[in-house]
Order: sequence, then structure tokens, then C-alpha cells
Amino acid sequence: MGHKIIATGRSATGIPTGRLAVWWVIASEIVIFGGLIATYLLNRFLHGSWAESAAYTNTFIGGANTFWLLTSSYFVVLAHSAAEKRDAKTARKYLWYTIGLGGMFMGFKSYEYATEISHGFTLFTSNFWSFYYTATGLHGFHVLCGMVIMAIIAENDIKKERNWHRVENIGLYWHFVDIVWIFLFPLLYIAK
Amino acid sequence: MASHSHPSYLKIYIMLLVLFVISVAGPEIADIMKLEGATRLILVLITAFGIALVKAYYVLAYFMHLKFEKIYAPYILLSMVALLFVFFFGTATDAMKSEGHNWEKTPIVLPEDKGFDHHDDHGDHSHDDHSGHDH
Amino acid sequence: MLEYFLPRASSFAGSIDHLFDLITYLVMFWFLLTMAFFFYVVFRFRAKAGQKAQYVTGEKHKEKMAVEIPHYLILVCDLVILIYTFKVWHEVKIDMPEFDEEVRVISQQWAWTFEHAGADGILDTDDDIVTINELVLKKDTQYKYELQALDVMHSFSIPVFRLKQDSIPGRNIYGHFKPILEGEWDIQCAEMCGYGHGFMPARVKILPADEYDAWIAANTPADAANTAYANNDESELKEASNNG
Amino acid sequence: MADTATATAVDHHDDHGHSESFWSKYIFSTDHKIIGFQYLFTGMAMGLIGGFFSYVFRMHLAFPGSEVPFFGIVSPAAYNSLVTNHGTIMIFWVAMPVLIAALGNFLIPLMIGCDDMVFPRINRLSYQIFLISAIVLIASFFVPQGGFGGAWTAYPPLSSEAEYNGTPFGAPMWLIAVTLEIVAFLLGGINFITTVMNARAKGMKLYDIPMVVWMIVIASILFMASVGPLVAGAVMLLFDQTLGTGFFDPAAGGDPVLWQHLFWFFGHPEVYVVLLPAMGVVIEIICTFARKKLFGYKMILYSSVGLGILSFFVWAHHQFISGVDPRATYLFTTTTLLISIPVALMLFAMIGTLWGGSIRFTTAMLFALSFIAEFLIGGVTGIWLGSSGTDIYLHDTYFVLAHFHYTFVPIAIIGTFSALYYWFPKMFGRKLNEFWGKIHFWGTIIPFNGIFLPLFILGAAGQHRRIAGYTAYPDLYTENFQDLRVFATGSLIVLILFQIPFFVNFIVSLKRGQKAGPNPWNANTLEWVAPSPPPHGNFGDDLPQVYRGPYEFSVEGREEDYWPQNEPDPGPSETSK
Repeated sequence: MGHKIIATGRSATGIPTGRLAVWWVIASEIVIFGGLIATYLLNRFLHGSWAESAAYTNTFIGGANTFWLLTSSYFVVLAHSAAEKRDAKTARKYLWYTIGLGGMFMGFKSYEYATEISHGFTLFTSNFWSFYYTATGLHGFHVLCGMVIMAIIAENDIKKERNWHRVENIGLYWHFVDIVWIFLFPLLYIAK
Repeated sequence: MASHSHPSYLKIYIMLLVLFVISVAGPEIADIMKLEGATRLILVLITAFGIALVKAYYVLAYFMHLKFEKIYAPYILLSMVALLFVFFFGTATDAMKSEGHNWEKTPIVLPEDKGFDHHDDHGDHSHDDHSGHDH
Repeated sequence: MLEYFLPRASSFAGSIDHLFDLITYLVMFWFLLTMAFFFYVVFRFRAKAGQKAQYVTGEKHKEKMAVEIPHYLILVCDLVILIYTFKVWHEVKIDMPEFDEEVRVISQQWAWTFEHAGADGILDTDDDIVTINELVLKKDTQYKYELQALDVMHSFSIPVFRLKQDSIPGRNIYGHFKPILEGEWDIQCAEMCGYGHGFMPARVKILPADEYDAWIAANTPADAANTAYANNDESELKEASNNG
Repeated sequence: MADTATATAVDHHDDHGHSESFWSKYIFSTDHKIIGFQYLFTGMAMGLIGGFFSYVFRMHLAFPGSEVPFFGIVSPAAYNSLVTNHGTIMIFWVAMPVLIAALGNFLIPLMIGCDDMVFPRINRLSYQIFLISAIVLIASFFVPQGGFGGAWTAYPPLSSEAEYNGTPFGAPMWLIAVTLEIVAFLLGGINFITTVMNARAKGMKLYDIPMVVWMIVIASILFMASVGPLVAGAVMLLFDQTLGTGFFDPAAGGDPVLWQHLFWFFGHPEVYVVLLPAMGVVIEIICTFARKKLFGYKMILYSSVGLGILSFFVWAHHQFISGVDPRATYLFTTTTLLISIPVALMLFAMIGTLWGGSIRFTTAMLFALSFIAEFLIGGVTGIWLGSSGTDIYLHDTYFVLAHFHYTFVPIAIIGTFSALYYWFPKMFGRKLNEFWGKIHFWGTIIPFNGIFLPLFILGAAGQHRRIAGYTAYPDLYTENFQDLRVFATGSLIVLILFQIPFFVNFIVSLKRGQKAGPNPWNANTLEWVAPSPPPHGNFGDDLPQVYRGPYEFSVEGREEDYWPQNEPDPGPSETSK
């Protein structure tokens, strides 16, 4: 890629291209997660007995995970603020805080999976648990992807003080992942 | 984008935490107040999903700066959500019901109806287990 | 138009055929008109030496109207079709008339099992007659059918009845028909159901009242316990379907 | 997003051609034109495979039980697998890559006047995922027990349980291939939408965007909005197939009909996803060769947007008799009949464009005109099927089959050919031979009608789709019907044979075709400003600027009958805008 693409720098809408693309990525993710949640809800309303299964999910761990994600959202916003001020050190710090909280999330998630499986609630126990593992697994996959991309941005771009806008873009994605969890949490943990 | 004035991120974050505590506490409050039936359901729904919506709004509006974004972005997201509602209600006529006009679903005995014990049968749920086994 | 290919053997076949004809007339009118206009335009405005095309934007009110007015007319035609469609749909799929006989249709890979109610007209009694790949019906009798699937989706289709209904595992689906012609025709499966999808033919036999009674008398199982339900005896069925 | 470059002023463009190896120039290039060609040729190769499949099962239907040349005896399993993969390939690996990805990649940056897509590397990634998906699909034919044979709709439980479908490896591979393809097109679609929203040439307002670009963008948005539930459903179905969960298993409390909803919520908008780009292509060609301004630009644009929105409200018309609640049908019949209005509006506007024109019958124009005529047949036959009353009888018959082939063949075959004949000079710098092009045209259109008109009759007579062994049905296995089947098969073989002139023409014209200048058809849109074929970076250092709409043909008071979008206004006195 020897030359810069002019197209990427253009902005007829007034939204920078990268951010516009992230909005579209989020739009497509909304329908993917929304489709999953809609099918879950259809089943949930049909099978009243799923409430009993939901009682076995660990609200404490789910709540802790919500807390990690909310806090990480806060940090990623701070990272964005720092990036706007072109403060590489602070931006990197907050990005790594976010990654750390994502790691906490994944750690709690693994512990939760391990306990549930050891109690006999596997992917195959019932359709509730199938949905539970599919939805949280898909979400966890997104968290993992976000962490990897964020690490790349922190070390590859921000350290070298370039591509500052990427902090905002990954932040948008991260907030979206947070929002998905905000909805998964009451669906799978609280509503009984 | 740089010139807009948004409230302090810390304030939003604290507000989100407060909302989060309420949403977790909802079912507990219902238990403490010994609510039953419809009132309990309404309380849980409001604390769980009403507050989830509020939280999502705050994250979207302030953390994601959607409030200060060009008008395209919120419209894109809203239209996607609207389509999901179309899908949900179009599908709900049969996927969400157990019987309808001239059709009915044959009753299914779900394994979890039988009451799971927390410390029962570790991991021996092979995949063909779900088709109606007894406990 | 459909009766040219297949007779109308059920009470509602005529309604569906009439709806088909109605749509054919309306659609053909518009289709031929549009095609004629299209070819006329293509022929008339072919490139000729020294003749320049006109500059028409299509944004003027008059030009818009030229396109819009036909569409209002199409909309009216749509409405006519719609109303008649609702009527037919209600007759075939919504309405459930008082029935005299009941029959249960069980589909599976790759055979049809028909449980006739037998002499007493009630299903799940000892005198039920179970047939495989052969549905025997009494002429001019209102039937109610109950459709089930044992494994995958199938579709119960009797072209001469103009009847089709998918069968879904985990659901009982009810419907009705009233045979009005004597004869013997095909029953097809209309939903992809695996290797043997193309090879699960069945026949519908419509008998006059006296012959039907004779058939009942001849086939009522002497000992109800021996009734071979298809779902208990799959291997035999698969063989039967392969032979059929 | 990982690919953005900061806004920079005009950089220098190297002429990349000489120093690069074959691999970096044609295989791992990020140039949007090369990626477009990759999609085009992959799509054409997959089209040959899909066409071969249709040849095999049509031969089997015409001469049941006899050995098909180049294939052998067609077993029921092979038959099901052939029809399933014919449908899947033609929609996901031919219509979509050629019409959206190939044309979109090639045309969008050229037509909106910029040097490349906004995310060239994501664009390349999109093609690579697409290629992998194609390879996975082809590989699925050769695994033990063969390829998936549960129809392209893949209704569970047939598709979810190997015990029922008999293809324990073919079915998951088919599903993985489809999902990968969807991911590829999501990436590509985001690229298209963002490019058109942000990277338009200076001066290009919304209503100055050529219609084909609009259509590709609307199609991409439709695809993105409709495919989400299917992706979620595909993950669930994949778990059902490979792990043994019970999302769609009635015995576990799942609902097989739910998959139908997930599928058709995507499946019906998908029809418009491929229709709209083909419509756009036809509009470009008609305007150019009728030397006419597009009749009602905004009307067409709004009706295509309306069509897109309405298409989300009609999906259950594929399920009228498939066990959904019969009362829901009232709503879906109404919306289905309503959707005829925007489509008819667009076709009428095309005919309105022809009115008063000066029509030049080039091969591209012939294909475009035949698109209108043939698609009209496909459109009107939809009324019988959209009306739930007649759909009870016609559902899953050959009538349906003929109906959607009368829409998909004009879209995927005729639309593609017209685009190729029209843009070939821009793609490769030379024109296709017009004489052989016309032979190819008549040899395609006449047999095409010969294949599918008889199938309408067979469908009205009650023959169902996907039936390998109709010889088992006495009502269907009659001499008259058999003659129709043989006629259809014969037409198909003629159709296939007449593609040979096209491929020869294509290859010969690459080297020996008549040299085309930058603007061989005297068209207005920006791609004709760039040299043919355009170099890497398209327009050189000066990206074009836009002064007017794309269809200013035969403007009164002008010498030439065309007025390129990038030509500055001569002065206030002469403008008629």
C-alpha cells in the first residue's frame, strides 16, 4: 500500500469515515444480537418454566460482570478524552485498564461457566441453557475481539502517536458490547 | 465534535452505577416486601428492563456521543431496532404460542420442569439427553 | 383454468379455481397492455438518423401522473384480488365446518399413514382403520383432518382437492375437506423431507357411500390390538414406500 | 476501521503496473477493480458449476432413470443435493458476488469519482472470506455421504439432524459456507455504504449519484438489516447440527417454524438485494442507449426505498401453508400484493424513459430491454403466489419455480450480461464483439423462455418442486407432461451451448477486441472520465468534480446529446438545468 487512499479521508456526511463504518458495524451487530435476543424472548414467553432455569444463573457473578463492563466503558471514554488531547500516555493507560477489566469479565465468565457445568447445566441441559451459553458465548467472543483490537491499537498506534481516531472507534464498539451485556444481564440473570 | 459540551463522564458513570444497583436490587426488594404475582412482576420488569433501557440510553447518548453525532447515526441504529420489532411481532403469532387457530403444539415435557438439584449428576448430560428424560 | 389439468374433487377446489381465473384475467390484462406498450415504445422510438431524443425529466406533475394513474388502477385490482383471496382463504383454512368424518394423517420419512375413524366415526377407538399410502374417503362427506409429522416437515398435498398443508413435528394441524368426485388421484409430499422426498407417493380414493361402507366393513380390524400403527413399525413402512 | 488513513492532501500515485508481481497485482491487490474482477470471475466459475447442476437434474427429469452424460445415474440423494446446491450457488455465489460485489467494487469508486474504496484492505479481506466460503461449499460435495440435500431453505429438523438428512458432514459445511459468505458480504456492504456516504466526488449531491450506485447501497443496507437474525439462527442451527442442542428440535421445546421465520425474514429481502442492483444496471444502460434522461429519478429512488422497507413485512408469504397461524396470512397477503406497486412503478419509469428516446439496439441494450420484458413475467406471476388463496394450490409447485426463475434469471443472468456488455470496454479497454453478442443474446433469451414457460404449465397441473421420482405419481407421469419436460431440458441445453459464443467472445475480445476510448458509449457518469481500463488510483491526480446529475442526455440547446457529469457549466446563458 504505497500510497494513501484519498477516498478514506473524504467525509461528505461530516462523520469521519472510520466512525461511520463503526456505526454500520454496530447496526449489523444490533440485528445479529437482536435476532438472538428476539428468538430467546419468543421461547421465554412460550415456556414459562424457563424462569426456574434462570433462577440457577448466578446473579452475583452476572452483576459483577456488569460492573466490570460499565467501569471499562468509563475508562474507554477517558481514553478517548485523552486521545483527543493527544495525550498518548494517559490514553494508553486507560486502554490497558479497559483491557484489564475485560480480562476480569472473561475471568468471572470462565469461573461461572465452570461452576455451572460442574453443577450439570451444560449447553445440552435444556434450551434455556443452550440460549444462555450461545448468547453469553457470542457476547464473550465480542469482548475478546474488542480486547485484542484494543491492545493492538494501544501498542501499535497510540504508542507511536498516530491514528488517534481509532481510540474513539474501538471505544464505540466497546460501548456497544457493554450495551449488549446491559440487556443480556436482566434477560438471563434478573428476570425470574 | 470537539466543541460540544457534554456533562462530566464521571457523573454519567456514577449514575450508571446507581441504576445498576437498583436493577440488581429489584427482585431482592420484591422478596423483602413479599410481593407476589402481578405487582412483583411489574416491579421486576421495571427494575430489570426499564432500567436497562435507561442505562443503554446513557451509554449511547453520552459515552458513545450519539447525542452530539450527526443525525444519520441514531437513525441507522433506530431503524435496525425497529426492524427487530417487526421480526418479533411477525414471528410471535406462532413461535411464541402453544396453540392457535386450527393448530396446537403437542405438549412437551421439558427436563427442567422436573426440578433440578443443584448438585445432581455432574456433567453426564449427553447431548441426546434433552428428549425427555426423567429425574 | 386449472380444471383443464385436474378435476375439482373437493368442495373448495372451485373457489380456488375461480380466484385463479380472476387473477389470470386481471393480471393478463395489465401484462398484455404493458407488453404491448413496451414493444410499441421500443419500436417507435428506435434511433433514426438526424432525430434527437426528447428531454423529459419525469419530474413534472403531468408526467408523474402518467405513471401514477395506472398504479392507482393496479391498486384497485389488487384490492379486488385481496378481497376474493380473503374469502377463499377463510373458506379453506380458517373456517372449520361441522364435520361428519375424521381422519388423521401422519407423515414420516417416507410414507403416509392414514388413520380412518372407522365405523363409529371417532378416532382412537378400536375400529380405526389404518392404511399406508392410501387414503380412502366417502364422497360428499365433510371431513376434518388432523395432520402430524413424526420426524421432519412434510407437506400434505392433494392437487385435485387444491389442498396443501405442511406438517410439522411437534404440532397438530387441523383442516377440512369435502370430496365431491369419485376417483383415484395422487397425494404428494410438497416439502423437502430427505432422500425419499421424491418417492413418497400416496393415493386418495374417493368412493360412493355404499362402496365406502363396504370398504369399512371389509377392513375393520377384528382384533384392535393388532392395529399396526406406523410409528411402531417404521422399517416395514420404509419398505412399503420403496415398493410404492 | 483498522484501515483508515488520516485525511491527507492529494498524494502522488505511482503507476503500479510495472514493478509488481502477478501475486501482488492480481491476487492480493487492494485495488477495488481487481477485487471486483476476482468477485466477477469467481462468480462466473460458480455460475458454471450451478449451471452444470441444473443440466444434470434437468436431464434426469427429462429422461428419468437413464444415465446423464458427464455425470451418470442420478440417485435421489444426488438429486436433492444438486437442486439444493444449485439454488444456494446461484443466489449466494453467483447473483450476490456478481451483481453486488463485482459491480459494486468495480463501479462505486469510479462512479462517485474517488480513487478506491474507503477500506481497501477490508475489501480484500471480504473477498478472501468469500473465496474460502466458496471452497468450503465445493468441498462439501466431496465429503463422505455427499453434499447437503435439504433444499436451500434448510428447514429443520431435516437440516439439523444427520439422522434425517443423511449428510453428517455436508450439512454443517453447507451452513458454514453460507455463514462465511454472509460475513464476507457484511464486510463488503459496510465498505460500499461508507464509501458512497463519505467519499463522493466534490459537488456530487445525493441526487447526482448514479442509480446503480444507489441501488447497490440500498441493497447492501437491506442485506445488512435482514441478515442479522439469520446469522443468529445459523449459529443455533450449527449448534443443533454439530453439538446436538435443541434450538429447533420440537422434542426439546424448540420450534422448527422459528427457523423458517429467521430464514425468510432474510430470504425475502434477499430477493430485493439482488433485484435492485440489476435494476440499477438496466437503468444506466437504458438511459445511455435511449439517449434520455431518466424518467422520474426521485420517484424511482423513493420507490426502491419503499420497496426495501416493505420487503421486511412480507416474509411470511413463503410460509402461508407451512403451519403458521392462518390468521397472520391476512396481513402478509396484503403487504405482498402492495409490494407489486413499487416494483411496477420502477418498471413503468423505465418504459417512461424509453418514451421519446432514440433507442440504439446494442447488445447491452437488448439485454436490458429483455430484462424489463422477462422480469415483468416474473413479477406478474408473483400475484398468483402472493394471493394466499391460490398459493394453497400453487405453493411449492413448478409454478413457483418458474416464477422465481423468471425473476432471478433476468436479475442474475440477463442483468449480469447487460452489465458485462456495457462495462466491458471500461473493464478491459476493448469492446466485446457486437455480432456474436447479438447471437448470444437471442440464443439466451429464446431458450430461457423455452425452459420456464412449460414449467408454468407443469406447475399449474400440480407437479411439485424437488421431486426426483415423479414417475411414481401416475397423475404426473403422462406423455404430454413428459413432452414438456423434455422440451424444457432441450431448451436448457441450447441455452448452455449458446454461452460458448459468449465465453469465446469474452476471451478473444480481451486481446483482439475493438479498442475503446475512455467513453465509447457517450455516457455521462464519472467512470467514463477515467481511461479504459482505469489505472490504479483511477483518475490520476485530479479527481473529477461533479456539476450535474448523471442522466443529462439530449439536453436542448446542446450540440452533443450527452453532458458528462464532470464537465463544468459553460456559462449561465446555456444551462438548462
